[in-house]
Amino acid sequence: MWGDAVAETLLVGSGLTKRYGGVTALQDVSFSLTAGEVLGLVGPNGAGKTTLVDLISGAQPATEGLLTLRGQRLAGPASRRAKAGLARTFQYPQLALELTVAENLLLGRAARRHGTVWQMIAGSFSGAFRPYPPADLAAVAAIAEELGIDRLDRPAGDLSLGEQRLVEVGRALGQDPLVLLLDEPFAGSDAAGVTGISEVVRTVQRRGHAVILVDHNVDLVAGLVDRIMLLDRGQSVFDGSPRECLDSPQMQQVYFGATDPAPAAAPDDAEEVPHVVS
Amino acid sequence: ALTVAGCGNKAGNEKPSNGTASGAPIIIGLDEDSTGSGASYSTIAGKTIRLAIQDVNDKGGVLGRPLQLVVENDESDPTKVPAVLQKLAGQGAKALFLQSGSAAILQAKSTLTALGLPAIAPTGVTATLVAPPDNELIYMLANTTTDWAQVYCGAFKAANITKIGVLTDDTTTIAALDKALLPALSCVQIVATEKGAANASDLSAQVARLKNANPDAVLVTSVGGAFEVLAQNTLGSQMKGTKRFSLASIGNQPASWKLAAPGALEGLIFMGSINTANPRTQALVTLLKDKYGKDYDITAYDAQAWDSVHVLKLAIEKAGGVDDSKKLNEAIQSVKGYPATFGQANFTLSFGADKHLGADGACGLSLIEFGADNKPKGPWATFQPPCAK
Amino acid sequence: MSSHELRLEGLTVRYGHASAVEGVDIVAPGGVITALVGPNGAGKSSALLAAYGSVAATGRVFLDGEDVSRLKPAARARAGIAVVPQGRQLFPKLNVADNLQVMAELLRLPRSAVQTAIDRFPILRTRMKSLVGVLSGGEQQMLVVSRALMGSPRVLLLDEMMTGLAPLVVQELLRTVTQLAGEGVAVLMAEPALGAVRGAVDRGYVLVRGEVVATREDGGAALDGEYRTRMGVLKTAAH
Amino acid sequence: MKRFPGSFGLLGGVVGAVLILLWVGADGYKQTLVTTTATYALIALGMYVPYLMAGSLSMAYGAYAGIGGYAVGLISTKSGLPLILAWVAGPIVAAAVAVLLGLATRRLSGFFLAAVTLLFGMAFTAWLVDAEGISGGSGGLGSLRKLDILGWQPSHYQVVVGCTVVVCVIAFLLDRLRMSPWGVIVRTMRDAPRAVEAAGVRVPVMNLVSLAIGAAIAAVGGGLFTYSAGSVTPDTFTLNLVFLAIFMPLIGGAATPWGAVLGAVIAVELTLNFPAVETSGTLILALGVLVILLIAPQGVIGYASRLTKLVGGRRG
Amino acid sequence: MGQLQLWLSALEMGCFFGLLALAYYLVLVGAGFFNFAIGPYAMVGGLCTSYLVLYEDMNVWAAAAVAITAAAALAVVTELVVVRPVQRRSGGGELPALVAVAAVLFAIQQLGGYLFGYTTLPGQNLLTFDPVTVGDTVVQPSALVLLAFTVVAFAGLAVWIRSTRTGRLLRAVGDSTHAAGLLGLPVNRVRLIAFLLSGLLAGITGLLFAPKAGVSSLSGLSWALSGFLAMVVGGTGSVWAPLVGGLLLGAVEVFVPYYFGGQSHVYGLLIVALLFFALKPSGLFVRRVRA
Ligand SMILES: Nc1ncnc2c1ncn2[C@@H]1O[C@H](COP(=O)(O)OP(=O)(O)OP(=O)(O)O)[C@@H](O)[C@H]1O
Ligand SMILES: Nc1ncnc2c1ncn2[C@@H]1O[C@H](COP(=O)(O)OP(=O)(O)OP(=O)(O)O)[C@@H](O)[C@H]1O
Ligand SMILES: [Mg+2]
Ligand SMILES: [Mg+2]
Repeated sequence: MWGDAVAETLLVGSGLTKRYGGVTALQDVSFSLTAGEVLGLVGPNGAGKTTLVDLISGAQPATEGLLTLRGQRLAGPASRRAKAGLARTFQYPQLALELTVAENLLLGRAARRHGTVWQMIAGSFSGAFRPYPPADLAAVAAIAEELGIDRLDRPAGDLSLGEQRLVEVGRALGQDPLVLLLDEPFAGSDAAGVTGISEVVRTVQRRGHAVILVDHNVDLVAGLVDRIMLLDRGQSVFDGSPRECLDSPQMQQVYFGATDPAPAAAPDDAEEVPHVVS
Repeated sequence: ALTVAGCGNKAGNEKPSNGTASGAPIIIGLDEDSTGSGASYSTIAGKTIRLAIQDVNDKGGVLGRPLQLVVENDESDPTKVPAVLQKLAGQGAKALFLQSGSAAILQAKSTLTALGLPAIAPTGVTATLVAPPDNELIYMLANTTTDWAQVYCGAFKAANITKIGVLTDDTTTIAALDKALLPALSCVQIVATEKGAANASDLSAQVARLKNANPDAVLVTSVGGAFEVLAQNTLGSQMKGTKRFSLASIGNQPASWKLAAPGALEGLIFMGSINTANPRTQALVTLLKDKYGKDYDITAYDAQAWDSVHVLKLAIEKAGGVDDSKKLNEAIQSVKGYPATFGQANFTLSFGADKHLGADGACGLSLIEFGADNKPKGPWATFQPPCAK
Repeated sequence: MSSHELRLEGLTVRYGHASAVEGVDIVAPGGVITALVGPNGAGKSSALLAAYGSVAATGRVFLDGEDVSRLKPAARARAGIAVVPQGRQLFPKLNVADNLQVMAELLRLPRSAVQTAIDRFPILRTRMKSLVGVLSGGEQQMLVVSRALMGSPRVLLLDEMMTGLAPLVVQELLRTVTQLAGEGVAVLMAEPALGAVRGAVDRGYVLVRGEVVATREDGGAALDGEYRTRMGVLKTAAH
Repeated sequence: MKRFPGSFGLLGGVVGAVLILLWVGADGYKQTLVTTTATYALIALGMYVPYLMAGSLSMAYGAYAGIGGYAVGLISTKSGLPLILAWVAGPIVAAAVAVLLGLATRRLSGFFLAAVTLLFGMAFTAWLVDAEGISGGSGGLGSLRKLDILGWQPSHYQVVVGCTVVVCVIAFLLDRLRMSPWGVIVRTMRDAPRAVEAAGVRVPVMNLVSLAIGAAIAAVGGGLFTYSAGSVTPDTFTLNLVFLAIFMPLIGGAATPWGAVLGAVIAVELTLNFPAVETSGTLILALGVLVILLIAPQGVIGYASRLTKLVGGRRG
Repeated sequence: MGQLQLWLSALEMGCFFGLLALAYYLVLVGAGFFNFAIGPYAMVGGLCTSYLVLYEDMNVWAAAAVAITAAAALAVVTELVVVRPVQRRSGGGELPALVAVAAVLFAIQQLGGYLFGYTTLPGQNLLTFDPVTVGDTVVQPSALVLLAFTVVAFAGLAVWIRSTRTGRLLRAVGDSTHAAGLLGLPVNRVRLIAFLLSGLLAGITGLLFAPKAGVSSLSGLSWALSGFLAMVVGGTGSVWAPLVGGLLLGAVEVFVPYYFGGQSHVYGLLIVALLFFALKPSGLFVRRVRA
């Protein structure tokens, strides 16, 4: 509607808190994400980044806090939130190792068709009589192409860890999400993988959807995102543009180490890597 | 270690030979559970069936022809029964002995009808085995539960028992038996009925409930084996002084007496069928002792297996052969007044179109009491079933 | 101060029929940091694990000139080969201390070694009794690293050691590794892209589809440049 | 193969079925072997979706087969409805029971589920004995009517043929289901349930659906057995049968539903038709399973396809 | 109240279930694997002893030694000849090995029947002393011995698992066989120890429990199921979990029939299980980690 003029607010989280017994992993974190926005989430190890992704995606229930997606309250099990438009990757790949790469990619697509009980039941009949929906196969092929995944008929268990991460991203993309949550997708990726994943982020952004990107490769993150939120010990300590963030004292203090300046070759590296192979 | 333990329990399983009989053999099928859950009791009768057939063959066979046994094992698994019976029929069996768990025998009935072969369940105790549907071709020897009820009632009256508690196992065999027996015990009030798993390791809760109900006597109905002994052990220690009654199986399973705690069976009264005053029983005892040694304890299973073979022999002779199974079936139904090897001296078996249970009257039964050595010490002095004939 | 050396000769790793590493020769001398770079699936992890002995391989592995190819992983570990494997090769339902203790026992180290290893990262000390499976990804990686640095290794096999670690920690670790190398330890690190570690690397190999396609002795930047050109070339060649 | 998924298995299945039917001929014993095999195969196929695809081991299959059996028994003896309806009613009731049981155990997985469903199977048998009025009590139901489908009364041989057809059709459909997106979801649930949840499928609900499908198929098998054996009792489908059904897919090969069918054929062959008179069928089967698993841990089909790949690989 | 007898029964059953569950637990912790052949090992321990005493006139202790050795040997054979090769050949898949041990279960049961007969044999008492009388309840010697053994076995194994080198290795290997193998921990030896110990434990347990209700070749399956239930109820989070699970199950087996009537014991068990698992879907003790 008028979303063209004023970017629509997609995902809003307020007062998100997670405690495990005595450990507070996340403390009163709030954020908001507009359509077409990419939010970077950085912070030292154990800061609560994965926990935040878990709370948003519904992998774990929040101790306190509220989430809304397009103004609707976002709650309940992960599957319901996925149906509402969330997709995520896991910091450690969660693939079905005995299934082929193609089948793992297909999961993202397939789930869209089998979200409700009735679709599940209907799917069991249609699946028996008409196994392959051509549309899904085409979508999977396109995703594999975009990410540079080849030999789709290998069992996922035969892949190297870096390759598995890529498949994980492809699966999430297959869900065509409103909000894509990527938990350290660049960890262990080679240049081609970095290009592919960056491309994915851009694609989602182009569609007018949003991305939350968690990674320790700040240079890459800074090159891709519109905004960075810095988490430290479960709290949001900074939220602003990438440039501001990289220069901020908080960032220097909690992330790069107070004494060290930001790593030398930062920005040009971020630009450079994705272009190497393209 | 395992080889040291090599085994004596396979003895008696060898195939009967043709003996002195010549002629074309008459093939009889035996569906025996030799390795499954019914193996512990099925094999007792199976052994004696073989012995009886050997004996028949040694004495010239039937119509001059030897009886030849073909055996298959259904492991008391009802889903295997149809195939096993078909297989026996395929090997040329003209009549069958069903010596397996009662669920398996129940499952066999409709297959028998389909095959058209007559069959005897030598040691069957459940009336459902020979009740409709599909009962045209199946026979059983022992007394019905109705007869048992009569005997128990007489006993309860003689011993001044008005309230009993019942302890029962959870097998389908016993469920069927209880269904017929308990309502027929209208002479007493059943104050509690407790059930335990057939493979239970503990029955103290059930016994405690029985004790709370304060009955004059307890009747244990079970397929025997470990359950029965566990029940008697527990009753013996926790309800000392309460009279105990049981069905036939405890008497038929000498191996299980050893399971009982010292003196735990003392005073237990069971529905025996072996009466050493019966001259035919005496003859069988001699034969069995010759074969298996002095210490062999004869059981009703032995006698019933023996009689089954002889009833079948009679029927084949009457039918003049086995080629016409319908005729053979009718011949079985025409067996009347066969003097049985179990029961009292004048106890007989008769069959008919509507009488698939051989026993004539209650003379096949007698109440036997266990002694302090956990062995049957003899007829119970207080009451014995009247034997009219 | 002695300088150590790891040498792999004709190393080949096969999974079923597929070959992951095909007859590579790699030397990691002491005193410097040697890198093994290559795209995902090139066979870096396979080569490193084969050097440690935990995947079946043909070819020979020499530690300080001595053939250790016949030794089992435990024996190689005791001989001084330490590994930071890729992925979470931890025991999630054991606590932090026990995870280290298991390794200490494998290496026959005294109990104090566990304390030293825990002290390498302050976070680990505070989580000493936590089950490893509840730690964050980076915290787990710290544990893997400090487990590898237990005892006094002669050779360090570091498979994407910096994965999931924050820059602060990475800098700290690079300093440690450089220092160890300076003490004569042979360091072989596998990376799919040199990125942040580029400055620390002295020499290295480019591994593509299981084969070494280039060797550079003139520093990390040169190696990285070589790798990028190679990958660019490969990519265009494929088109 | 891509153009017509599942055709390879179907071809094998049909060829096998035809060979078996030719071998059987008019021999009553062999016919019974086939109906028994079909029963086992259907129960194993019933376990295929929830157990081998989704990884949830339910041990209540004796009960599901029993429901199918009692459907035949009850419709036959206590109603005038066409008997064929039993194969509609039985599977539906079995599926409904599976769903109810699944709801009660929805938070359970793996062996916890196995434990509870095991108890359910035992309770169901006890209930059949107790519910005299419905189930005919311990004696079960017998004297069943013969099928009469719009005036056509199939002969015993035709029933045997029908059994094999039903098994082949179900195995074929399951094979295609396995390869479909639906199958991908279900198979992913076993190793990566979190990924399935995150993709938008409610894992517990999907589990219920797969349990229901399995129960329905097993009920078809129970019905077939009851019809061809002519009676059903509370003890007809025992725990032993459930274990058999767990063995079968692994013997044949867990990678495809046809493995379950092949496993059933081998299991029946080993327990019933093995020429070792009077020995324990269970023992022979157990040893057979061990030998097969040691030689071919992927089952016979897995082994065969490895061999063909090897041979093909040499040639290629 | 006279309920002391019931509590005693519950305790005795509970100890038995708990010990079987502990045998499961050992293999589960050390090899990450449910070994259903635990029941048959226990059966061999009991049945072989009785057979040797009754039919071979052996001394009880000698017979017990033979039987326990046989049970332990069976456990070792299970690992060496069945589980390890099957797991290796199936690429570490869980299912084939599980099915293989189920087959082992049936094979041992049938072999037991073949060797020792299909009838139930009375259990043999290792120690014979006069039953102890407490009020109007009688405690059989066998129950006391079982109780004492339970205490010793659990306390011993708890210490062993928690604080010894091998115990720690055991936990590590069972937790992640892959990581253990990768690092070079002695996976095979540790697994063998786990199997051996569980076989010993099961053998002794079967032997000590047999006097209660006898033992037959088919006891294996039902014991395997009882131990499995106890294990599942307890959970896997602690060495004591099997004991707690066993005691709970023992109490249920005794008190459900007592309060709800012996007619309904199967239903009672099912309902209790449903309620219990609705509250504790992973048993009582769990070690929760992130997936
Ligand atoms: N267990 C396995 N079975 C079969 N193939 C495997 C297995 N592990 C790895 N491979 C294959 O071997 C090749 C090399 O894998 P490896 O893990 O050594 O790569 P890598 O260079 O470490 O990649 P990455 O950067 O992604 O970690 C890859 O093609 C991979 O698909
Ligand atoms: N189940 C749990 N029990 C106790 N503590 C937990 C649990 N889960 C997470 N934590 C703690 O919460 C904190 C936040 O963890 P989280 O995984 O969110 O960190 P992160 O920011 O993703 O770190 P990394 O960059 O290392 O992945 C960590 O210190 C972790 O140990
Ligand atoms: Mg994280
Ligand atoms: Mg790698």
